[in-house]
Amino acid sequence: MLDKIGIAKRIAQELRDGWYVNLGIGIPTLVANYVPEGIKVIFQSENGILGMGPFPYEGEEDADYINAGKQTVTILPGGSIFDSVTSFAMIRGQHIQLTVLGAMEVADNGDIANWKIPGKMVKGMGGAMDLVASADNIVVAMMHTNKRGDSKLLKKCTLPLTGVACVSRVVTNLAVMDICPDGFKLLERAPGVSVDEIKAATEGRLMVEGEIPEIRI
Amino acid sequence: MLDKIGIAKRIAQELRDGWYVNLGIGIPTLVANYVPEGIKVIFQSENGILGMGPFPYEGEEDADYINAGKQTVTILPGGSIFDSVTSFAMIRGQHIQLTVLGAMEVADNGDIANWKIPGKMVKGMGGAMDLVASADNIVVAMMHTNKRGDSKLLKKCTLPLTGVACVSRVVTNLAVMDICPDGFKLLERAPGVSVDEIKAATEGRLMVEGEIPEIRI
Amino acid sequence: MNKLVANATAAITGIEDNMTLMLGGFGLCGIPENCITALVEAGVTGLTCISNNAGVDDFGLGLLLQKKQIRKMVSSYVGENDEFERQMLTGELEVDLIPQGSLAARCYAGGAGIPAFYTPAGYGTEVAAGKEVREFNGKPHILEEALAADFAIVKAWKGDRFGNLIYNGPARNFNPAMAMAGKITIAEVEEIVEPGELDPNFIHTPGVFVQRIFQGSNYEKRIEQRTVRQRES
Amino acid sequence: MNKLVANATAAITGIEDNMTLMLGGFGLCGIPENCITALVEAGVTGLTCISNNAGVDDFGLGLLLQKKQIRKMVSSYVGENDEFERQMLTGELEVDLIPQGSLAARCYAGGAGIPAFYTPAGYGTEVAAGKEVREFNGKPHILEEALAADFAIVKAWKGDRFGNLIYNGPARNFNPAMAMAGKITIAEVEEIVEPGELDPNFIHTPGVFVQRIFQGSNYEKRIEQRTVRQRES
Repeated sequence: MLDKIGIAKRIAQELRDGWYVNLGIGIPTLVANYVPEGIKVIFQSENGILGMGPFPYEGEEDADYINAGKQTVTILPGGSIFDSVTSFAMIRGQHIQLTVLGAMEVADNGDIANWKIPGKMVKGMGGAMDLVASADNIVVAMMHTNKRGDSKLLKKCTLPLTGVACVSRVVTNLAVMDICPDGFKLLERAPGVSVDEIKAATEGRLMVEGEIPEIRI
Repeated sequence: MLDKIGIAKRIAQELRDGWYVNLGIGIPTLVANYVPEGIKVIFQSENGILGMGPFPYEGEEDADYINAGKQTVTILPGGSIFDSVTSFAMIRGQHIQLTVLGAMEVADNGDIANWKIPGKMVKGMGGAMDLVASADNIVVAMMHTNKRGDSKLLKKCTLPLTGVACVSRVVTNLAVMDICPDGFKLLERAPGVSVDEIKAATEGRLMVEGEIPEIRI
Repeated sequence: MNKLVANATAAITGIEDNMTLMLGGFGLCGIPENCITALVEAGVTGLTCISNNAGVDDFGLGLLLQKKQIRKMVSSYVGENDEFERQMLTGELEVDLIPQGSLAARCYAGGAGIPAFYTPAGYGTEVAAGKEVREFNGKPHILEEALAADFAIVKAWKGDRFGNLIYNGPARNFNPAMAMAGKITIAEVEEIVEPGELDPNFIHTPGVFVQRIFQGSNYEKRIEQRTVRQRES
Repeated sequence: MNKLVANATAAITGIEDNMTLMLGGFGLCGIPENCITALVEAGVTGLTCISNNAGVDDFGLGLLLQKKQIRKMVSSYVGENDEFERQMLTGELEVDLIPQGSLAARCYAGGAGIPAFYTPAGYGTEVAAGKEVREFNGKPHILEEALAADFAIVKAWKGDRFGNLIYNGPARNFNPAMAMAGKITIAEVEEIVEPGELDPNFIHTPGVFVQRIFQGSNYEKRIEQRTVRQRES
């Protein structure tokens, strides 16, 4: 079974040299810490940054330099700043090669729900709907089940949708799966996790073909 | 009767302090030479300039600094440069208070034709269609008749239109007229020109009410 | 041509009850602090505020919420604010949530004379309710309309009396688009400079979009999430 | 991450017959001189060129017209070019004339993932033929669709190997919008600088939009209308 850092490390293996990448809040943010050696990726923050760098050194925080999670950040050499319109032009125009975000639910057709729970305070979708509606390559980082053990990988989302048929790949604490016409296709299983355990934790259609290798991180 | 410079001088009287103004090619360009004392206007050039200044001194021409007429120009202090998208956002978004342009024909409902003569080489509309479709305040500078003496102020344009019901005011060698629901409304006549002469030179509906003063320039 | 006014109080002249305002900023970054304070003092109510976020309880738009001056918020994300939550749950406050990119593009469209455009964002979600759906290149899009505001209030780094503005870092965010969209646009800046001091080639908001400008004071520039790293020693 | 290529010949690799290109520039100002020369040398034909203008007889896109490499021009204004006129009148050359603001906005839309938008420009004229008309705020608008290109070729002042660009003066014009819209965007610049030399806060085209960049040479930068004033002495 993977922990959050394990999920982030596995997703970091998706990165390719030269890619522009948007990381959502939560587990996705951790992916930036595990960029493989020899690869250079540029992180976009949708409030208007390309080339987002690490947090500033203590005492060097600048209130004008925050990321989409409102954390103080730095800009790397070769980075650039732009306004919100241009930022979402990049996103909508499919200039970002990889988008990583969290989810409350993913359906086996690629639908995603990650912004609203009926009856609870709704904080808003932020940039998530723009990201999922446009990105070519969306990897979701999430726990396979909720605290009660119910599957979050469903036949059909029960929560209000963020986007329709848009997710490419899901990386959970139990498995790596692609979204295919026939549902979730199991690609890898977390260390120590059996295919049967993954089947039991997946409510949506799950395709298992041949030997399923363990995730290596 | 006014000459081209007279037309430009009369149109310059339309300027108000603080206005942003777009001047077309030809007579309109001359308006910049006759800005009234004590008034400051900012000239926009749709290729991406606010605060367009005079021509450069000889030897200081810069190929990167041209106006929409492709003439070498300068930028005044407080001016700014922007791209074509932003330039037409200004125009379409009605941030420009006055647009002055030439015309081949104007109809008494405010239609304008100034870009195409069937059978002749068509050079294109450039920015004229954007300007006339959006500007609140369009003043046309033109000759009242063509070389054969035919009126260019018509009931209906005969040439392909540039824009529909958009002209506010027309200043010709003979007269100043507003476009009103009932047609051209005569406001002023050129020095030495009689109302009858203006009537004879105007094919479109012309409203004449009361005494018509002479243009003072 | 002098758009310079003395201060925030002078700048907000004409903002009346029940008007629609756009306010720049992302979280607490790049918000017009001085004008928000002046609006609290002026006591205008029934405002519709178009702003990506709604501040926190005791800063930013939260100050207007505390005084119940806001009737409706148009935003993409409104967390981090207990008073906001309370007013929303009691129905005192109306909230229109819009995807962030659509919010930015709709403000820009309002300023750019584009009354409506198609975007894929929100298709198939409740955001699309009541909106036209049309396919382009085999992909469904929804029609979004431009947003308009009686006043837009933006915060910039430097500006001149012609209204030219530059912003610092990601404090730029929604400010340039909103500056374009206000019937009247007010800019508060950290520093007023002489015309010509800003390089014409590197101006973020050309002065044509700005009607009033003033040098603000006492900027708190509060940080929501102070994240730092330790120096390797 | 290195988008730097050796020269124009390397940069235009993959441009084939019958492709659609966007080329930045207004008149002869801000045009990608080096790439145009390389396209002449490469001899590709059947091109559709989206460019505000079509150059003059012996410079700019006129060089491609002379060699009959262009099948179709998509422009707002195409005067100042006898060979152009000749090919158009004989029907060798197809011409699609678009209002300048719509041309710019359609390129931008192509880069920004906006498949279509409404604009008042061209309503009631032949430009509106076959296009949907819809009223917004009591005013008729026409629906214009985004433009796309296999390659966009832009000319900038300075750039770095990440593809970040700045332009000089009004030589900016159509270049930023077209840079966004190319499936592959090639930037030729007068000077390549190191990443970090361009201030991140004042970059006109962020590198994400650019796939190839090189330092051009022997810029002629021809002036179409040399207008000057005399010094008062």
